[in-house]
Parts: sequence; structure tokens; C-alpha cells
Amino acid sequence: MGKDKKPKEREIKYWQAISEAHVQSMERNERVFIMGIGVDDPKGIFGTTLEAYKKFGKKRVFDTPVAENTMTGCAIGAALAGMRPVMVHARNDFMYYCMDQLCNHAAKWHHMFGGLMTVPITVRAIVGRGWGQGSQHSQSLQALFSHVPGLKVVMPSTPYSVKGLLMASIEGDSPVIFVEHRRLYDYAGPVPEGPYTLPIGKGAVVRMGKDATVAAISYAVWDAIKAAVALKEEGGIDVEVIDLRSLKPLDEELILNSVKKTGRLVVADTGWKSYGASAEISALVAEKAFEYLKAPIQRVALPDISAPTSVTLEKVFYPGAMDIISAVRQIVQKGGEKSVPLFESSLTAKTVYEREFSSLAQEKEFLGPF
Amino acid sequence: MGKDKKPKEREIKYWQAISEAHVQSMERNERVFIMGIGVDDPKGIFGTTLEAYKKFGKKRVFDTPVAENTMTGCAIGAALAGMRPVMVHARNDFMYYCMDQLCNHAAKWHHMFGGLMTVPITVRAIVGRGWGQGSQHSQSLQALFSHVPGLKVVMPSTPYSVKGLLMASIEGDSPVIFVEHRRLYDYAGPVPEGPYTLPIGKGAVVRMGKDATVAAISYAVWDAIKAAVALKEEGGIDVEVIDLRSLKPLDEELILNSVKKTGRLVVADTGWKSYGASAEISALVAEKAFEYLKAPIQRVALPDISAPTSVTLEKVFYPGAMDIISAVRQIVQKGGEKSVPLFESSLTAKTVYEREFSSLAQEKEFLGPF
Amino acid sequence: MKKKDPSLKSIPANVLRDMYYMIVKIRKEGERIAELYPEQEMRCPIHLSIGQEAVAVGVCANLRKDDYVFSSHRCHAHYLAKGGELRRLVAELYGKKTGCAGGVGGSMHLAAPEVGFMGASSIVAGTIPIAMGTALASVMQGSDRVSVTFFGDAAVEEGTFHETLNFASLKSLPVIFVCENNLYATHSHLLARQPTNNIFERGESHRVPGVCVDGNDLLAIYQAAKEAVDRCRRGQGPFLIECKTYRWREHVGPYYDYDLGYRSKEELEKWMARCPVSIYEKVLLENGILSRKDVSTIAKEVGEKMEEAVRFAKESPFPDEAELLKDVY
Amino acid sequence: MKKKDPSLKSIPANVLRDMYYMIVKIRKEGERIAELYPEQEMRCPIHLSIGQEAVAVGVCANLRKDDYVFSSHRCHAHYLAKGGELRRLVAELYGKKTGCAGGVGGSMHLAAPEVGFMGASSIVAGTIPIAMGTALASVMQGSDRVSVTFFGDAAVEEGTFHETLNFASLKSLPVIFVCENNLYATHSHLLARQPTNNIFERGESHRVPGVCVDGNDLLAIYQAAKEAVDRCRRGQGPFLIECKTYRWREHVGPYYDYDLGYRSKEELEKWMARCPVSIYEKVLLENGILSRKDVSTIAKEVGEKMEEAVRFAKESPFPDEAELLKDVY
Ligand SMILES: Cc1ncc(C[n+]2csc(CCOP(=O)(O)OP(=O)(O)O)c2C)c(N)n1
Ligand SMILES: Cc1ncc(C[n+]2csc(CCOP(=O)(O)OP(=O)(O)O)c2C)c(N)n1
Ligand SMILES: [Mg+2]
Ligand SMILES: [Mg+2]
Repeated sequence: MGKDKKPKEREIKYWQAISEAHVQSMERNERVFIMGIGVDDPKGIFGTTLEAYKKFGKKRVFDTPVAENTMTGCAIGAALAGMRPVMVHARNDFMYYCMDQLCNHAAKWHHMFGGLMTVPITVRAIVGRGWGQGSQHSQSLQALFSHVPGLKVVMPSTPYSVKGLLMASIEGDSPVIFVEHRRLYDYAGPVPEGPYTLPIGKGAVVRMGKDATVAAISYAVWDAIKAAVALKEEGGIDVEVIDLRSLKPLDEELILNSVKKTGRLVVADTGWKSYGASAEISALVAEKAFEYLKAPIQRVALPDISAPTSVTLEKVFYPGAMDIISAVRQIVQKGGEKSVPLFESSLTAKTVYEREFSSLAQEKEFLGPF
Repeated sequence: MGKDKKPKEREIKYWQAISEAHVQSMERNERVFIMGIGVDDPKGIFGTTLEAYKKFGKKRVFDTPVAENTMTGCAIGAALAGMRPVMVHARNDFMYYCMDQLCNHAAKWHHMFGGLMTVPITVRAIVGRGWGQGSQHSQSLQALFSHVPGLKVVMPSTPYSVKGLLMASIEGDSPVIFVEHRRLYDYAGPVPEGPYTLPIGKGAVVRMGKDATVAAISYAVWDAIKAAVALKEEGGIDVEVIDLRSLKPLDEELILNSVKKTGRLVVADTGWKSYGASAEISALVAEKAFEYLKAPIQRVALPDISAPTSVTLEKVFYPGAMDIISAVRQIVQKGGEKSVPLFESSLTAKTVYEREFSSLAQEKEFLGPF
Repeated sequence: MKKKDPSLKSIPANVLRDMYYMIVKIRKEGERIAELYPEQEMRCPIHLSIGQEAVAVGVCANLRKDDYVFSSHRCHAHYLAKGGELRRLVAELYGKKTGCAGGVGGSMHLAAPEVGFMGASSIVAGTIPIAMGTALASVMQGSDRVSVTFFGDAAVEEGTFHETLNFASLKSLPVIFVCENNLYATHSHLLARQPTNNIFERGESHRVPGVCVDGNDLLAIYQAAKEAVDRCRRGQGPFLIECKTYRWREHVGPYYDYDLGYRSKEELEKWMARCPVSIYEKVLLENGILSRKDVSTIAKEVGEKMEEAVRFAKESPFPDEAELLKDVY
Repeated sequence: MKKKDPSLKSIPANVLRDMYYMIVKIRKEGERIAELYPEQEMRCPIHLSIGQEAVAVGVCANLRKDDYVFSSHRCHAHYLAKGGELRRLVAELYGKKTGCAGGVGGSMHLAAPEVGFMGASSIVAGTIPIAMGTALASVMQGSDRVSVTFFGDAAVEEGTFHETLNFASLKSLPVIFVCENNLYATHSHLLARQPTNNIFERGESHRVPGVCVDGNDLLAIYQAAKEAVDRCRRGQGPFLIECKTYRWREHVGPYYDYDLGYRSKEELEKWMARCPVSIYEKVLLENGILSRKDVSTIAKEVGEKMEEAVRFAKESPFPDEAELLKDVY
């Protein structure tokens, strides 16, 4: 993909890449362990912890009570004592419970004591979108974590990057919130067999273009790619797609350089729009690449509503490739015109588009596990 | 101030206006009550709950255990059963503990059940900046609350608006996070004696100008006014200052209209810069008033670090009027130039400026209560 | 349990019969939903209470319409037992506009405030403090309403459970904590999460009395709940009831799951042999409260109601797009 | 307490003397800081432990340098008792570069990881689960280190306290929970926040044993802690020690505050009459472990050390601006 050297290895799925990252991290460093609700159960967090459990057993892969805040504090303490805990949340929605330990403690312990200690914890935060998960099981909370100094926020979109970034997170000395979108779990791609890390804070250009930049994150990268392909085929619009890979630190240079070239920006995110991650990318560019901008900056993100479960409402609720297409069209064809709010986009039109591009990714309706 | 009819009444302080809002809300509606750590103690949350306690006693103004999450859930339940609880946090930092009840429950209960129920709770969230409160006692977390759909976020800057908006929050049917900056508590201003409400979601132009807009919130409004006066006196730059008053809902129209007139925007916030409230205001304008913009949008906010306690570091850490002045100068005089990161601003220069403008507001060093 | 139960005397016959009707209805709902679920028209995760129905019925039979009830992800039984409409439940599962939450909430977010079923949260322990809040309101309003929250054995691991016990005890609030201890949280055995299986004792150091009852014995639950409700109405403060029971189907979804390996088929069968519906039916038959004929009449009626509800749900319209924005502020 | 204490025999004389030295040092630190604070050169909120010193000393005397200790907003005593440097503490209060946290942390965030004092949090109950985490690490690493967390009586109201008891008990972790029950949280009496004054019992239903000791009796604390530490080192799991004690000064700041009205002067005086330093001093004098001369020598030495520390702090440079960015990622 893009600037990364494309390894020629076998293809594996996103969830398998996570699994592999776990196993190899644990092989390389005996201080690494995994904890969380269900990590040792027969389903092993959508399969991602099964292999590690099989290999390293209950001592290094263990279940916890349902007590998110305390178990986070426990991970912090273990980290202070030299361990490298990986904590897993099957839904990031449950992490509201542990905001105190994450934000008042993990995030602050290093700086608050003048740099005396480090807290190397990795917190896997899964976004559960799909099959009517609804308001408390499908949130995408990266913006909250990105706002709090002292936390890194990583959000990979491909099997290749998820493995390299997870290994880097586990190896690094900072607390990392590692956000995984469940819809990516079945996506396959080339992944080197051996251990490797990717630098946290570096994004990647995944498709070159000159007319507009789409800066995207996680699952939205795939929507962006679909949109780019369609825009090229249909209207000859050349979109550059950036996979941000991490929100904190953010690869400012990559974004700014791209916008300096294209003069136009659409930001695509999986979270809510207002006060969301997309706002930061927009504000960055409005501050530091303003003079290159030829059109308003568009954001494609969730409307400011909690997620409904009904299938009809879900379809309207979630933006997709079509919303990115229409956002790009607006700024490329007639810069400066008011954008239509996402949720006003018509369901019918959307469905047609989704059928059209469904071959571009292995996406299919999620039917469980839940 | 600005567009509001300026009442000719007596002047009272910000904390007294809060106290009055409590008392009058409780007089008007017997379902209103106040709960929180220390609300009934001899110091009464910096005096704000003393009068209510004196008048209505322990039944309607009561202390709670230190259990933020549960007490928030308790407030939600009471609200579902027809009460109108006001919950007080002497520091908003403690609210990380109750994010689950606030964000997964209070914020969602109305929409998640298809509008069957409402949760009329008001949560007073005090920002504790001052006297070395440090990393866990001086955060300003409005951006987190603003991101989550279903919560209103109000953040008044004056005695007049704090009374009217607090009464509106208590009267309204939505959960409101009511953020009060402790540095404002001693600020005096005209406040009508009787009960009144101000609409949540309406900002105010507090100073008219044509060269640049400074959109500010809470304590930053005062810095913005100081900056505007200085810029006018020294360089003839005419700054329009907007007091946003609430972040959710946000008075988009007011901001956009001002920027359409001035063509330039600086956003001043009391929280961290990255993924903060200032990013949303910037993104809004970069999307909806792009064609009117003559210069990059600047943000004046906290650097992405947790607050230090040492007095020397605190002085550098907090931006002030001088940072707003320099942000405005950059975009008015030489649009498009790179901005200097706030924390690089020199301490000496800053101190000089602060002395210069100290007469403009009653600000003084905070020496307790803690 | 198969002997004549002296407690039967103290319970009016119509209450006994109503409870039977209700437990049969709840069982039917669970089984029919399990049958229909593989059609993939109910597009949300569904947690069935099959095997645990007695708890909801025994507790709610002691409540008035204006008492408050809250629940968790596994909430169908509680919704029905408190008087929520069956067809609006099923419509909600199908994501329809006529659902009890307008199709927005789904299976884990049922509500029927008109009968005091104030909602369910899919966040473990989420409604424990909220239920207490309604109890606080009752006290402040001078009413003798009682609040009940139903939750699983994992919910006691969340700190909010203890925080709530502390405050409820401090203020003597009329709230009853009903734990359905089905031994598992998802696939995790209780003893993998808690040092010992003694949930009913967890209130002791907070001065909240607790009892442990057979969660498959409707009458035992009814009696325990009655005592707790009476206490609450008299202003004597909160109460904790642990009901030992068992979930027959998988944690989420319609199937059996002993093949997964986290629990055995033997364990399941042992519990199925103690079916709460059969146990109760037998007592009523033996004591002449119900006849065989009543049983089949009720079965038939409940079956028809269920089919009617399914029809209603399937035929109901989906919410339209504007609905999504309707309840936003 | 004023009689010859049999427990004295079992404690080596040098330990008894070291504990005396430490309690005198901690008292001196508190009193001198209280004197200096009104100069307004220490620009951060300061929570003094005057009156509660015995707890820190009695517990930490049982710990090795490589054992872990955590604390809360009221942390000076624990920092010193675990071996943290006095002058770096004072420098931290003055916001100096030479402070134990480089002037970034302030009074509520002392740390000295080089002697196992792993930090303090100003969030009530914040370090309770973190301390448990270090205990988990010790077990995983096969070491016999023990972890201790000190907290106030309000911390047991936060759910994380119970969550931690549950997990620590489940895994038999070597962590000791030391509650300094000084009857108040800020201005709020314990019985306004908890149904009953029985903190040591709160672990029972989690199978965490607890004891309640006189928090002003250093020897009693020493003995209780010894037992708890031994248990932990033997792998027998967590322990809860409640120490009943009293804060002499205001919650935060250097003054007395009985005039505020939330507690009486009589109550204060009753507790001051049971000064933990005097009680212990008397025992040592009566038992010939210390002479009057030792007492004055120690007083003098401690006084000098304190003055040296103050001088060091005052003369130390402030951190420079670049410092602010140093430990950021
Ligand atoms: C805060 C939180 N953490 C984790 C989950 C995931 N989760 C859903 S159900 C469940 C198990 C609940 O077990 P229990 O309380 O015993 O209820 P049961 O399903 O057995 O009825 C878990 C852990 C959740 N919903 N909320
Ligand atoms: C989570 C949280 N809530 C509230 C506070 C405010 N607060 C600071 S100290 C304190 C009282 C603590 O009382 P206790 O635990 O008894 O300790 P003590 O001060 O008596 O030593 C409170 C409520 C806080 N620091 N953290
Ligand atoms: Mg269970
Ligand atoms: Mg106390």
C-alpha cells in the first residue's frame, strides 16, 4: 500500500494479524501479557487471543472480572513494576467506566512525576458497529482519548498496519489506546510472517491523487478508497487518500503536504462529527495550510446522535463511500457551496452505491459473533 | 454586554449569581434539589450552595459519598422519576469517574428509547485552575462532553449569563454539563434580581469589531476582551469578541456571521488544543464560511501537556491575553504566516502584558479555598 | 418442592394463576424468538432468559404498576413481567416503528415507562444506581413506591454495585437488588471472576440484608420478594436477593452452546430437569390451583398471543429516516 | 498503652529507634511546613498528616526497599516513611527543579521510585487498583515483594475499592490496603457518607481479612502490618488494615479549623491528648529504649535536617520553560 514497501508475503486477515502480533510480542518479551473480559474464552475476542492463549496459557492470557476501571489500574500498576500488559475491551463503549484510570492516571503518570516512570500499557478498544449493536455497543470513541495528553491513539485500517502498529504499541513506553474497527476483522491483506513494527505517528498515502485529499482513519479508509475509485472512473477526479493510522501523534506533515498539493480536503472518520477527530484534522489544515486551500474543508462522520438499532435507521446513520463521493464532488466541482448534512443523503441512492462498490472490499454484512 | 439588554440592577459576583440561580430555581420548583460532595459543608462549594442549604436544608441540599459514577446514576434515576437534580463536582477532573453514567446513560436515555423519557439533570463541573492544582485538579474537559450526543455543554463567562443559563439548564429537559471556571467566581457584574433564563445555544457578541473575530469561551472571553482592548489601543486593530456561552448546542450562525464580516478567526479555549473545543469552531468555519476567510484560523488553547504545579511552569503553560494578541496580529498583519506555538511565547513578555491589563478585570492570584 | 407448599395458602389464587400465565408467556416468548431468530429479520443481539423466568415473575408479582423496574441486556422477561406489551417487544426486536422504543433501542433497550418498566441498559451494572435514584425520588416525594433492578452475577463485580449499596443503606432507600446468578458471564464461570459464590452476602458490610433463594422456584422468589417489598414500603431500606438459576441457551443468540466447552451438557441437563415452569406448574396442579385443562387453555392462548405479536411485528413499518433525528437535542 | 508493652520484646531495638526517628521527622516536617506555608512560597494545596503519622511509620517499618508503596493527596508521611528524601520533598512543595517530581507534581504527587514509593494520586482511591497491579506483577515475576496502598476513609466509598478487593482476593495478590480512617472527608463526617463505621469489615464478603487498629498507637500498627506483610510474602493474599486516627489541622492548608463548625474543639483536643508521637515516645522512655537525651538529640538533628531541606528548597532553581515539554509524548 502506498509508500510502504509492499511485502510479498502471504495474505492473512486483520484479526489474524492481531493474533500474530500478540503471539510474537509475547515470544519476544516474557513481560508481555494479555488480560480482559473473555480473552481466554472459547471465542477469544473474535479469535484474536485464541492463539496466544493456546501458546502461553492462563498465566499470560487471563480473564478478568467485569470491572473496567480497576483492571485498568491493575494494568498500570503492573506496567510500573516492569510488565507490559495488553488489556482488551470487546467494545470501546465499556471504556467510559475506566476513564479515570486511563485519563487521570495512565495518561498522567509519566509527566506528572517529572518523567520518573513510564506506563507501557496497550489498551485494545474495539468498535462494535454492526447487527444492531445500538447506542451502547457501537460507539467509536477515539476523539475522547485523543484529546487527553499522555495517551497515544492508534487506529489501523489494514492487516499489515495492524500487526506492525500493535507490536510497536506493546514495545513502546507510552500508554496506547489501540482502536480496532470490527468491520475490518475479515479484511485480508499481505502481512510479513516475522515480527516487525511500524512507527506510531506516521500515516501513509494509500492512493495518489492531485484534485483532492481524503484523510481517513480505520474503517473509513476503505470507504475513501471506494470513493476514490468511483470518482476516478465516473468523473475523472483524482483523489489522494491518506490513511492516518494514528490520531495521537498525528502525522501533520503528511496531511499538510498532501493538501498543499491538492488544495482540497475531506476528512473521513468513524466517530461523531461534532468535536470529533475530523475537526482536529480540519483545524490543523485551516491553521497551517490555509493559503493552499481552494475550497471548504468537508467532514464525513457520524451525525450527532446515538446509534439506532433498526436496520433502516442504521443504514442512514452510517456514512459511507457515497458520502465521501458527494463531499469531494462538492468541493471539486463547485468550491464553497454549502454541504448537505450526511443524514439527509437519501437511503435509496446510498444503497445503489454500496452495491456498486461492494466488490472493492471483502465487506459483508456482519452476522456475529456479537 | 453586547447584544443582551444590559439590566441596570445591582452588581454581584459570579459565585453569587450561581447561588441565586440555585435558590430561585428551588423556590420555583420543589422538584429541584442539589447533591454532591461538600454541597452542605461550611464552605459550600466556594459559597455557591450555602444560601440554598440555609434556605432549604438537608432534604434538598445534601452531601454524598465519594462515588461519582453511582451518584450520577442516582441523579439520572431521580430525574426519570420526576425530580430535577443538580449535581456538583468541585473539580471536573473527578468526572472521569462518572463518564459511564453521563455518556452511556444520561446522554442516551432519551434517544435510545425512542424519546419515551427525559433526563433533566444539571451537572456543575468546576474547572479548578490556580495555585498549583496540577494535573488532576485543573483540567478543563468540555471537549469530551461536547463530543457525546445527548449532552448539552454550557460554559458561561459572566455573572449575568451564569445565572440565566443555570436557571435554563435546571428548567430544561436535557442533561446539561455546566462548566464553571473558578477564576471567574470573583468577577462582578450586573445581574437582575428576579429569576430569568437565557436560551442555551445562543452566544453573544461582547465587543464589536471588523478586522478579526475572536470566538471565546468561559474564562478565555476575558482574555479575549483584554486582548481586544490592547489591540485597539496599540495598533488600531478592531477585534470582534464572541462569547460562545455554550458549546453544545453551538451558536453556529453567530460565529459564521461574524467571520463573514471580519474574514479572520481566532478561537480561544480553556482546554487542551488538540482534539479540543477550539478545533470544532475552526472546522465549522473552514467548512461553512471558507470563502469569507482571509487568513488562517488560529487557536489559543492549552498545550497538549498535563498541567504542572510549579509556578514558573504554570505561567508558561496557561495562555492568556498576550497569546490572543499575538494570534490576532499574525493573521491581521501578515495573513498566512506560521503561528508560533503558544508555549514558546516568552515568559517575561507575558508577565509584562499581564500587568498592563490587570485593571481590566478583577483578576487576582487565587489563594484559596483550594 | 413437590410437596404441598404451605406458602401457597398465603398467596391469593388469582395471583398464583396470574404468575403461571406470566411464566408461560415469558417462556413462550423466549422459545418462539429463538425459533425465528435464524431468519435474520431481528437484526440485533438477543439475550434470552429461557430457564431464568421465575425470577422476573416472582419479583414483579409483588409490585404495583407505579413501582419502578430496571434491567440489563437480558431484559425481555423483566419487561413482560412488569406488564410491558408483548407485541411492542417483538416489534422492537424487528426494529419496527411500533416497537416499545420505536425501533431505536433493540433487544437490549426495552422500556415501558407507562407500566413502570423504566428501561434496560446493555452496560453491565448500568441500571443499578439509576434504580436507586428512582427510590431516592420516591422518598423525596413522600411516596411508598418501590424500585427494583435486575442484573446478572457479573454486575456485582462493577464497583457501582457497592457504591449503590453504600448510599442506599445510608439513606434507607426503597430499592431491591435482584441478582440472577446464572453462574456465568458470557463464557466465564463465576469462580473465575469472584473469590467465592456468595453474592447475597455482599451487602452485609454495608448493612444491606440479603438472602439467597432457589432461582428456579417461583414461590420461593415470590416470598423473598414479598418480604423485601414490604420492608421497602415500610421505609426499612434496601434489600438484596440473590437467585441461583441457570441460562439454558447461549449467552447471546438462540442456540444451545454446551459444545463450546466452557460448560458441560450434564450441567445443562441437571438444570433443565429443574425447569422453573414445570416445577411451578406441578405445584399448582398438585394443589388444585390449576387443572390440566387450564394448562392447555393457557398454553393455547399464550401461543396465539405470541403469533399475533409476531405478525404485528413483521407487518409493522420500519421507522423512516426522519425518525433518526426526532429525539435529538 | 502506657504499661510495658509485651510486643516491644519482639521488635529489635534498632527498629524501635528508627521508627521513633522517623515519626519525629515526619511530625517536624508537617509542623515546619505549616509554619512556612503562609509565606505563600509553596504554591500548591498541601494536605498535612499531623496527628496521623504513626500509620505511615508502623506500616513502612515492615517493608523492604523493593516493596511498593502508593498514596493519596495526603502523602508526605508515606513518602518519608518509605525512605523518600526530605529535601526533595520540600523542594517539590516549593515547585523547584530539584523536587522529587521536578516541580511538576507538587504536594499531592510525590514519588521516589528508587525507594519503592511509586507515587501518589490526588484522585480519591486512585492508587488502590494501581497498587494491586504492582502486586500482580510481583506474582508474575516470582518475587516476594509486597505492595501497600494508603488511603483515607472516603476512598472506600469509591467502587474501585471493592473491585480491587474482589480481584486481589480472587488472585491472592500480595497487597495490603491501609485505610487511615480520620473520621472526616474534607468537612464531612464518616456517618454522613457511610451507613456504619466498620471499614475493616468491608473486605469480608470478598474474603479479604481485615483488622481495625488504634491508628495513634505505632506499635499496634506495626504488629498488624507485620502480620499482613508476612501473610503476603507467604502468598496468602491481600489484607485490609483500618487505622482509626485523626487529622489535627484543616483538610487542606496549615491551620486549625474547629471554628468552621463541622467538628468541635473538644473532639480535637481529645485526639491531641492521644498524640501518636508522645504515646510512642513515652513507651520507649519507660522501657529504656530511649533516654531523654536521645530524645533531644534526635529532635535537634531532625530540626537541623528540616532547616537544611528548607534552605535547599528555597535556594534551588525553578524548572525552566523547556522542562514543561520534556516528558511529553
Ligand atoms: C461494562 C460492560 N463490560 C462488559 C460488557 C460485555 N458483557 C455483556 S454481557 C456480559 C456478561 C454479563 O454477565 P452477567 O452479569 O452474569 O449476566 P448474564 O449475561 O449471565 O445474564 C458481559 C461481560 C458489558 N456489556 N458491559
Ligand atoms: C474522585 C475524587 N472525588 C473528590 C475529590 C475531592 N476530595 C479531595 S480530598 C477529599 C476527601 C478525602 O477524604 P479521605 O479519603 O477520608 O482522606 P483524608 O483527606 O481524610 O485524608 C475529597 C472528597 C477527589 N480528590 N477525588
Ligand atoms: Mg450471569
Ligand atoms: Mg478522612
